[in-house]
Amino acid sequence: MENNTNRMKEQILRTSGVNPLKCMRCGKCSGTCPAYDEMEYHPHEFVYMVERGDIEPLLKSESLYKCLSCFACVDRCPRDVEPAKLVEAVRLMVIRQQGQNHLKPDQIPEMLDDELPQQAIVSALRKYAK
Amino acid sequence: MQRIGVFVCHCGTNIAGTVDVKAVAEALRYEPGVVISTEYQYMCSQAGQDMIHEAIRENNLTGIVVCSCSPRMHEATFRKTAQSAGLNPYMVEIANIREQCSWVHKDMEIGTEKAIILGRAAIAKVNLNAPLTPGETPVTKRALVIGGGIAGIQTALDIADAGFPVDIVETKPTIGGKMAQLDKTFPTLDCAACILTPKMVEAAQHENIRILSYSEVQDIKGFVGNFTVQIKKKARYVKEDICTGCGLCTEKCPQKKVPNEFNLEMDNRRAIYIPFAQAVPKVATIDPNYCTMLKTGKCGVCAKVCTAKAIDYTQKDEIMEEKYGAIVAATGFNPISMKPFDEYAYSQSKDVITSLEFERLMNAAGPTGGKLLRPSDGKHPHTIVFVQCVGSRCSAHASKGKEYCSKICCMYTAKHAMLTRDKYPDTDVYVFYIDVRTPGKNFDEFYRRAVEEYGVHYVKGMVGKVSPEGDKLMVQASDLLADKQLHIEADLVVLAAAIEPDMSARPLATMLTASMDTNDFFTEAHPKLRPVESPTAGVFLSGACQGPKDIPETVSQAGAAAAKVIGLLAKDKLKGNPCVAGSDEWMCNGCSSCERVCPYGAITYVTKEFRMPDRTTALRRVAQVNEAVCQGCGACTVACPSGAMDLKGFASSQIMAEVDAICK
Amino acid sequence: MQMTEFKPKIVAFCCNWCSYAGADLAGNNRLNYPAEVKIIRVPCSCRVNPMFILRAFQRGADGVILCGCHPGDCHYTSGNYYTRRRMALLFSMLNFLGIEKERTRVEWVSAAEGAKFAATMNDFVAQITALGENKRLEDLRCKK
Amino acid sequence: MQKVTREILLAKAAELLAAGTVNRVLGWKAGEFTYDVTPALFTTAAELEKDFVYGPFSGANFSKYLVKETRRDEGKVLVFLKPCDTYSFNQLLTEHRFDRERVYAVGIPCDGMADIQRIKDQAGDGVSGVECDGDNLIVHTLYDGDKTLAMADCLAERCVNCKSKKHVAYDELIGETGDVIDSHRFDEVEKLEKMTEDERFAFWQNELSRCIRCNACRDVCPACTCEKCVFGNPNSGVENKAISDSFEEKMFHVIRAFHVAGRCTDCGECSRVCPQNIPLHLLNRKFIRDIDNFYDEYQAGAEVGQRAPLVNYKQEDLEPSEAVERSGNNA
Repeated sequence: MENNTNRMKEQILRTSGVNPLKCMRCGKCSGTCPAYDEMEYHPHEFVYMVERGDIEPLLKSESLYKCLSCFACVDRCPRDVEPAKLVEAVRLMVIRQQGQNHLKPDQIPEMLDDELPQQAIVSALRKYAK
Repeated sequence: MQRIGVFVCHCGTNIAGTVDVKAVAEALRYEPGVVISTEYQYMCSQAGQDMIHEAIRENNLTGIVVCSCSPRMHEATFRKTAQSAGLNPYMVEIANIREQCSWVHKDMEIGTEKAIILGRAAIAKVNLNAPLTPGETPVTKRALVIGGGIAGIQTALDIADAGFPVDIVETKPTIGGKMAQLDKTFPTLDCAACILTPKMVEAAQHENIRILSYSEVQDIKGFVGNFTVQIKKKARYVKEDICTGCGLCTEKCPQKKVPNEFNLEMDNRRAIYIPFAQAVPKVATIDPNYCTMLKTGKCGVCAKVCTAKAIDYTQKDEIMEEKYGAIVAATGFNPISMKPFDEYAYSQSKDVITSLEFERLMNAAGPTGGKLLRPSDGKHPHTIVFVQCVGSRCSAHASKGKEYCSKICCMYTAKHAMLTRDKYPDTDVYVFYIDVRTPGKNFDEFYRRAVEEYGVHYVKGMVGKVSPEGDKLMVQASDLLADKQLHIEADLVVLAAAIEPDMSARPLATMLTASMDTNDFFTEAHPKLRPVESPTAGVFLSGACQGPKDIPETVSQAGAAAAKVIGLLAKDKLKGNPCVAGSDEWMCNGCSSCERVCPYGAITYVTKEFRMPDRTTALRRVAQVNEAVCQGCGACTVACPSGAMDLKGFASSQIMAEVDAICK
Repeated sequence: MQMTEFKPKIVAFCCNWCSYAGADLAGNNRLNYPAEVKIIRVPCSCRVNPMFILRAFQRGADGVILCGCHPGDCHYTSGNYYTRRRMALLFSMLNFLGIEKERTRVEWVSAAEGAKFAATMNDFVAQITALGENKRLEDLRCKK
Repeated sequence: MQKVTREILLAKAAELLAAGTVNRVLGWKAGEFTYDVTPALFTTAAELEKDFVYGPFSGANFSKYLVKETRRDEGKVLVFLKPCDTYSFNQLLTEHRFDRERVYAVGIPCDGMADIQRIKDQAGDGVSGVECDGDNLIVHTLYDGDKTLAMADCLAERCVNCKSKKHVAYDELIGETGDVIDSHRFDEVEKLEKMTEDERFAFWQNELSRCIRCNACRDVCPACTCEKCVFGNPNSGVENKAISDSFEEKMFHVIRAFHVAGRCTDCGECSRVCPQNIPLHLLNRKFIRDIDNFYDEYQAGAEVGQRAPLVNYKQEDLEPSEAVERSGNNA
């Protein structure tokens, strides 16, 4: 079990290229995040939880899909930690564990609604249509 | 032939553990020139030194070799011992058998063998040593302080009080620096002007201090005790000695639209101006970029109204050359530019300000007369958000900001928050912090008072975004302890901008050949033991040019720098390093190769008459070394093709003797 | 038959301000390196005359290494820049005469790089040991 | 192009002596054989008329003589300088080795000088005289009668690979000055570089082992003007006046080449005078080529006051560890 957690952490760190130890826990990422209220785990918590190896709850959390990948946290982080890349890496891990069940591009139009921000569509394509 | 004594140290077991010291002493006894060879537990102890002392006396030794720890450790000790026994201190050589032998080798046999070889090399060198006497250079008993802020003023006052003349060079029209712009000072909340301006006046009136305001250092030559400095006195178009500082011209000048840098451009001044009421020297200065008379030749109002006839439009920059024995860098700091921090809307809204701008808004002499009013509409702000660490503590890889903690922001932000709540209890004050760092006497108590007595809302978290909406500023921030994102409608946002060394510091460091770190702070000679000295002899550091500092620290460092300067200036002569280059005139070609590689300009040429081997006389150009300037690097000795140039203490013959001994 | 193990003679010139202090630091940290290395202290790497290096080879050295402050950090501001040019040209010339280029080396070692000093010396000694005895720049009269 | 002849030079020397511009002349004088021409000092027109020679063997570079000559007397000395000599002349001025005010330099064009060894190789032994006839040399031999050789086949190596026909210093010019030549002078160096370490070692072992330490290379070299040479100085620690070990051949030649590195103008005098025909100029050319490769292209003596590459540096200079590779030496 311990090994599995470590392995997942390693994989996330490797795919994201992020070093969570650089974080000084200022919370600017969460202060900056436009999707903060939608999220169960906020950007700074993502960083902290990955650092601690607390990956399981993140994998199960809806927060993964609330992140817009707007990269505001990456841009503003004073320590160059890049939280959004971590979120992305956790997301990728989920997708990989799911196998080949992701959306096809032609499934997307019917799911769209007018309220949906443009940016979300673009990042959704990036997220789901690999 | 030398009479050499060899002294092998056990250093407890540090050496004796891996090196058979008795065998070393025995082996070295039969080296050429050696008359006595012995070992002892601790050569550097009093008993050990006494032993060396006695041995020198009894055996009429002309040189000694101590096989012990690194010469960087105890060379000075053993030189003193030798001197006390009447031996020239430069007849001592150290064989480093600890750091470079016993500590890096494990095998006794190998260690012993190497120790013997190292000892042999040192003996070979001593055989060729010659007594050396350090040259002496006189000290110019006068100091230059570069920068007229609190650091420079305090250093100058302390040096002047000790009886040495001091010049302060300040690039602005007045001394006072950043402290003159502050309102109150933490943690006692006394007014900055009330404690600073008396010092400025004291400096101005001190018989040993000369203030060169509106001046810049242009060039520095020379070395410790003997610097020659070129100072440019910029034309202020006002005769400094005649102007009474009445200020009439500054009221009558028709050019009213000059951004006032003293108030951080939050209001305007005239083209002729005195930065602030307590300026020292209290003399008007014409800003040539805005003066209509200087630009177009038409106006002359100030000259007309000046009863003292102090205005002189024809003034030119003046270069003066002065000599000093010591130089103190006190160039201070500036807040970094907030322009790259777009998320805080600094460039979009006038109501997002830096802490220094906030100081001016709170200051009775500031643009609002001390009333806290918003720069945009002059209204009283009801909700104020302070953001700490803006641009401080950033990653080296981040696109903006500084890596270090600016140190002073936590305290001044607490001060601002407290003062705001004190003056305007109806204001809501939020402080967003990453950590509150308050190590300092009465500092944490001060911060706690802000929270507990003044009701400042301290929020652990960071502001992510500030967006102007109507006349409000929408602040979006995290509250990490509540695990919430906050949205605050603020009237004013104050950014605690990181501080950086003044721009003038790097060119100054180049002129001084002083070293700097990657952030352009001056490097100290030793971070713990020599914190106010630069590695360049005769150059001292005072205040924030060495690193971020608050006022109490700056003042104590200023005093420390002054003490070091006084210690230097109190000497009549400086003893130099006797291991300097020397040229054999008979062999010198006068080719200038040595001169070209000398980093100190220590080599000059004279043309002298020589009686040549063929009995003719000839005029020859030959090199001469200024021993006071030479630092003994030896670059010239290799550049010299004829071998005329050699280095005392590290002569070619000595080094080759060591090579031979090692390779034997 | 057992051959006696080849023990190279290595002369290391170290500048007083950086590399000699770096060697001291290696000692302080008890970082081992071969005893074949013998250090000669010079004020600055620019004090090292090519003649000293040839002299060492003449007297039987198998390798000569010169250590100084990193370029830009010279205590005398520019000494090691001259060293760099002199040694670049000298080493190229020695190699032009057919002397093995591995026998000479320049390393920049700061006062803080005790570990680098020890590692450099370990590496250099290994390199010279592999190369074998200096035959091409020897003076037979100086051999025992 | 005007051909320089003995008569033209004699006339010029006589004119300058008569006018009092100079009071002595550095020139060439015949030795025992026609091909062994030696430098000499002349003070009168009569002396000149008697002994002055100029021909295919007047190759000596007089620049170095000026160091001692300008110290001797108040008056000016006349010196004839071929293009390659003018580089040495400038280099010595850069190093403050003589007083320019005491020299009157006349630049003379040069089509190259002959190498007696090459003549002997073609004409056989017993060469008793050589005469110039247009583009040919008439070689008198003791055993074989006269032979005619093309001058082009008898040129000294340094003239075959002449780097410049341009005079970089003179007070007066006879004829016209030429241009800097894009020569092939580094070909031989390159060939050596391409050899293996072992081959190079064998090559130099063979060459340098012939050295008899006559010091002619040093004594003729216009860069070797030291008041006292380190090899002749008992206090230098490297004194050696005769070679007794193969090491010392290398020591002497490496140090000598190093001492003149960046100062050597590649005049080729060292190889010209070597009685053992050791190609010493290749050592100097190697340094020149490395300097050009490692740093900026540099021609010593091109201008007075240049900063020589070894008393100069750039922060981005190459590391000694990269030197061998960059120099083109094969490992």
